[in-house]
Amino acid sequence: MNLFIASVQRDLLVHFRHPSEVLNPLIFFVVVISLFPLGIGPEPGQLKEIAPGIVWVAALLATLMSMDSMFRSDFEDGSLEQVVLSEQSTFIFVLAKVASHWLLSGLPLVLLMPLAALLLFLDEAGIWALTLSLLLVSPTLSLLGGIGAALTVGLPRGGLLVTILVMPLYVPVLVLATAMVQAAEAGSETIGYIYWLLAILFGAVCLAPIATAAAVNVATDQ
Amino acid sequence: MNLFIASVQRDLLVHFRHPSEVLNPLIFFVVVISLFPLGIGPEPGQLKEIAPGIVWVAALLATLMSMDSMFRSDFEDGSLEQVVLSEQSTFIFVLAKVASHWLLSGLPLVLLMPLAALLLFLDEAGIWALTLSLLLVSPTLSLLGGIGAALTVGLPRGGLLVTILVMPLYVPVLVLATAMVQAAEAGSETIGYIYWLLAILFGAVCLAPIATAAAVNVATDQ
Amino acid sequence: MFKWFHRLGSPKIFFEMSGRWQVPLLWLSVVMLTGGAAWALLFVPPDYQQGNSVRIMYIHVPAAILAQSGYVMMSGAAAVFLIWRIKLADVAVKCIAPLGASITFIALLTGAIWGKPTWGTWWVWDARLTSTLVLFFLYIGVIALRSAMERHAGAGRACAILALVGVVNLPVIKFSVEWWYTLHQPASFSLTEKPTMPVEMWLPLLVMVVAYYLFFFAIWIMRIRNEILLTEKNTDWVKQWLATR
Amino acid sequence: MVIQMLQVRNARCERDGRQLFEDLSFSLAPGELLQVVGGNGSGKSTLLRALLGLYTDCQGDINWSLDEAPLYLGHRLGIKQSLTVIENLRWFGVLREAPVSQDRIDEAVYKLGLTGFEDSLCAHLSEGQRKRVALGQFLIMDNPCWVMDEPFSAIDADGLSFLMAILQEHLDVNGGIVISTHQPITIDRPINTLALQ
Amino acid sequence: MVIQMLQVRNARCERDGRQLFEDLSFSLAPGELLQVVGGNGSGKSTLLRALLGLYTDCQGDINWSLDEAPLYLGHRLGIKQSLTVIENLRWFGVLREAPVSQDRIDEAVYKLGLTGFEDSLCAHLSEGQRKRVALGQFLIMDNPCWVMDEPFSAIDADGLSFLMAILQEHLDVNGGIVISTHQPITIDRPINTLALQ
Ligand code: HEM
Ligand SMILES: Nc1ncnc2c1ncn2[C@@H]1O[C@H](COP(=O)(O)OP(=O)(O)OP(=O)(O)O)[C@@H](O)[C@H]1O
Ligand SMILES: Nc1ncnc2c1ncn2[C@@H]1O[C@H](COP(=O)(O)OP(=O)(O)OP(=O)(O)O)[C@@H](O)[C@H]1O
Ligand SMILES: [Mg+2]
Ligand SMILES: [Mg+2]
Repeated sequence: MNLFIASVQRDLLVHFRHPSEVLNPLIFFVVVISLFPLGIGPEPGQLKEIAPGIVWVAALLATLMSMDSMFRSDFEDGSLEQVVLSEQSTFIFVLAKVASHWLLSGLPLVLLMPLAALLLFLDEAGIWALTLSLLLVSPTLSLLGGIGAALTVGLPRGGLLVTILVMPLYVPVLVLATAMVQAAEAGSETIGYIYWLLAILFGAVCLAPIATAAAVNVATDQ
Repeated sequence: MNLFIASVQRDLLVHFRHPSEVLNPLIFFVVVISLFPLGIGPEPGQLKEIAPGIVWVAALLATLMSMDSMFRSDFEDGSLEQVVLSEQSTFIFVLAKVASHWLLSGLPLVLLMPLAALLLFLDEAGIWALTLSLLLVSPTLSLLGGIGAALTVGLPRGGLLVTILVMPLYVPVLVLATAMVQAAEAGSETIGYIYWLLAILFGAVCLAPIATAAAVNVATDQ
Repeated sequence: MFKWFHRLGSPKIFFEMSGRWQVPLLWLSVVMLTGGAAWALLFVPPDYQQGNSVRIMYIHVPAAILAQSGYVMMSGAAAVFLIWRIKLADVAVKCIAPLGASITFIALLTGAIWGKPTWGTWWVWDARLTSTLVLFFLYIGVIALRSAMERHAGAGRACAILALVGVVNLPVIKFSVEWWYTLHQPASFSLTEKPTMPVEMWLPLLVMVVAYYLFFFAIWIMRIRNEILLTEKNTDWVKQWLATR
Repeated sequence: MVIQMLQVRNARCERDGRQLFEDLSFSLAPGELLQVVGGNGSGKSTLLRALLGLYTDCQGDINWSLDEAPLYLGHRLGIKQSLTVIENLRWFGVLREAPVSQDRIDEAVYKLGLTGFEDSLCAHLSEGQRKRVALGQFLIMDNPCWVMDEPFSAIDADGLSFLMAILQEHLDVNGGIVISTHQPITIDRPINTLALQ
Repeated sequence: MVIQMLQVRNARCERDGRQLFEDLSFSLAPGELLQVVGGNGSGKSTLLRALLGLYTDCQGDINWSLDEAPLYLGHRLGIKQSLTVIENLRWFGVLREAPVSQDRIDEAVYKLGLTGFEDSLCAHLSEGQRKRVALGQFLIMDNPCWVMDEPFSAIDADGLSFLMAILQEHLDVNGGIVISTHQPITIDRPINTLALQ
């Protein structure tokens, strides 16, 4: 537990050394979102229809872009092998890494979501459903992404590979989340979706770090 | 000139050592494209309408994802400072780097484009315009992206920052390219756009490497 | 001429000279701002079409104009820094970027507020709006790069390069976006043509534009002076100057 | 009979089709220093990592009998560039669940010759200073066994004699050391050497 | 009067608010070796980089009079992990526009003790072997001036005596060398030392 707290603290410290790093995922998110109208054409009606999709994809990409760095710097400077050596639970360490990743790239997106949705002309029900779904889903994204990040940490350029490995894992969550938003926009019940997303989150918390810890052990074996 | 050829050869060699690296941008591209129908909903009519935008954004993101690594490994292992020291033109070296980046991540996308467009129910005129526009634009994307990559190469995690720096530079090309595709789909003349894109490409070839070379010099100064 | 230029490039001389200008500049701009605002709010007749919402113009238009010339000034300073390596020019770039971003943000915000009553929506993906948004991103890029490179010796040069690249790109953006816009949007609310305004609307606007510029310069100079004090805090002249306070 | 800290029997390792070592048997008792010597590429680092379980592609029996895992300094130093000297030292303590007092850290910083750099980011240190930070882990914790892979490289002459002194001290309190180095070790103690190749 | 390869006047450098060196004036003539000595963090690497123009935040006059830029070995070795030994050596040749024959490369590989590793990726070499590859640039090219930042670290005893021999050889053909190291240099020639701090 000590390790968990200290590790999250350490990651936050490293990030807040460059305060811009904290804002970067947000700016990235806004920039990507404003890119879509440029690519698709500026008609408000059309934009509104596909807005949940756009916002989702942008959030996903922001998460993925920062995913590769979850273990990379620790691997390259040798911190990761020190952790493996220390006989402390790698599970806890991995969980801490995921937690700080979420704090630094998931949570800010959740907070920014309402603004982003406004830019794309979404209405109120949609905005709340979107924000709630992102809140439920983003920890899962970090947890699953961690597996990919740990698997590719020893490779020279992991970025794209992480995406490829992790994307199939993201599909069910993405499908559920957009279905939930569409249900909310149509005015129907969303509680079922919420339970499902919570169940997936719970499963991911219990299982994903096991896989990630195993991958970390493989990465340092060289 | 010798440096140009040798440098491109070297980059290709490094990449083909891990053949998966060559496929990664392609797989990423396909994964992102197939993600949209999941996020947006699968109605063919709607998809077809926004298809050029989606394909464009996916191509852009694939380019951006690989952008950060353009100079990073050379910086970290000290190759970059050897280049700066060598009294050979950094301009040529930078141009070679951009060229190999394009060969490895731009060109494959151009070749894959027709397939991707089919996936999204685009019609023939659209497909050709899309492929042509990507062919004209992707070198510009690599050239402009190089500036961002060189500016951020000394920083611990460049990925997101590169996107933020480079995206505003991408706007004109993106706008022109999608306008061109829409013009082609509407059956109108596209030659004006082609000239424009060529002119921008030409300007970028002449100017962007100057900025990139200057940024490389800044990065190695430490 | 060049000698004078170099002299002004010395932080100490700039600090002394700007010390004399700073206060009058600030006062003049504040007086003009309040005067212009009072004129615009109280005395200008409401527009026959837009009613009172037209008064936002007196905040919006000067901000929009200044947003663009701010970027030009920033890249001018960046060029001076890259070519002559005058440290003060770097300080100027550093100090103007957040100012420029703020004024651009004001232009975006007031535009959006104005858009609601006149166009019925906060935002459209129109040519001018889009290019202003991109301008905002360009400023943000310079700020983000600066703060990411905080402790790097090369931060100044890197930001200068980026600022210059941005200024080359700016006209291209305007042009392309305008073209794109004219292809897709009906020209119902074109901003490109200058409205034929009566003099009593036009004159206060001029006052406001000048006031904005003066205020902008005043703040810019103040920020530069602060920065100089921080970076030169170990020099004798700063210690002397502080002692006289 | 002394209880050995480490007992290795018939270790054998092959890498990239080249035999690095074979039939290697040795042991480490408390108070002993084992120096692994050999030319570049003879397999010293590989052996040390194999001992620690950081490289598992070796055959043979490796048995530790320790309460606390050994401390390790490898070619990758394990310090973070964007943390300060103090923060890095604290992190070593957290990893080993060792309660490290501020006094002990201050003392270590002083001994390492890093006074004045306590709050410098490690990215802003020189090569040798960074190495010194990594060596700090041996000063702030009391684990009985040390595994050191070329601890002397990049260290200046003063640092060298200081390092010899702390090696000696550690042996004096019955610690065990496995070390690989290209430079001679000048301590007042018998040195076991294990030559590779 | 000899024409100096390098002439430095009143070099001064400050980093992070600390004065590293001041009023440094020296020169390097053909056939001379200048050894920069000083403790960890005294500014040796900074000085060498400043000489080469890789660090520009120093004051003072630095004048080279050379036809070919000096060769440099720094803390960052400048070799690519995913290229083989031979490919890396060739790349050094390309960078310096030096026509390097296959024979010369083979000879260098042999001298460096890397026979059998010609086609190994540098990622699969040991620390010392990688350093040897980087040292290879001095064997395959004839640039008159060498700037070496701690070339001996990670190198074994055999490698050390070989390095001394090539330093000597280079001086014999009127080359100039600026070198920083913590280990003594044992050559048959007068050594100029420049002590920092
Ligand atoms: C977020 C929304 C908006 C943005 C980003 C924006 C941006 C701009 C820009 C960049 C300019 C050009 C300044 C120059 O001449 O250099 C401008 C001028 C102007 N804007 Fe806006 N604008 C917005 C909304 C509006 C709205 C809603 C109106 C009123 C219907 C409006 C009316 C004007 C007028 C009258 C001018 C002066 C035109 C001229 O003198 O050339 N703007 N705006
Ligand atoms: N990137 C940097 N940013 C800020 N300060 C630095 C940086 N690199 C080094 N320094 C500072 O400059 C000083 C000199 O560093 P330098 O690397 O030149 O030392 P050195 O003599 O080569 O030491 P060593 O023997 O350890 O290699 C150090 O005190 C260090 O704190
Ligand atoms: N990651 C790797 N993959 C494949 N082979 C490797 C790898 N690392 C090292 N080797 C091979 O294993 C051998 C031993 O390497 P090791 O690093 O153990 O040598 P060392 O004795 O520590 O050398 P040095 O004195 O240079 O540090 C080398 O010949 C090298 O080619
Ligand atoms: Mg080794
Ligand atoms: Mg050094």
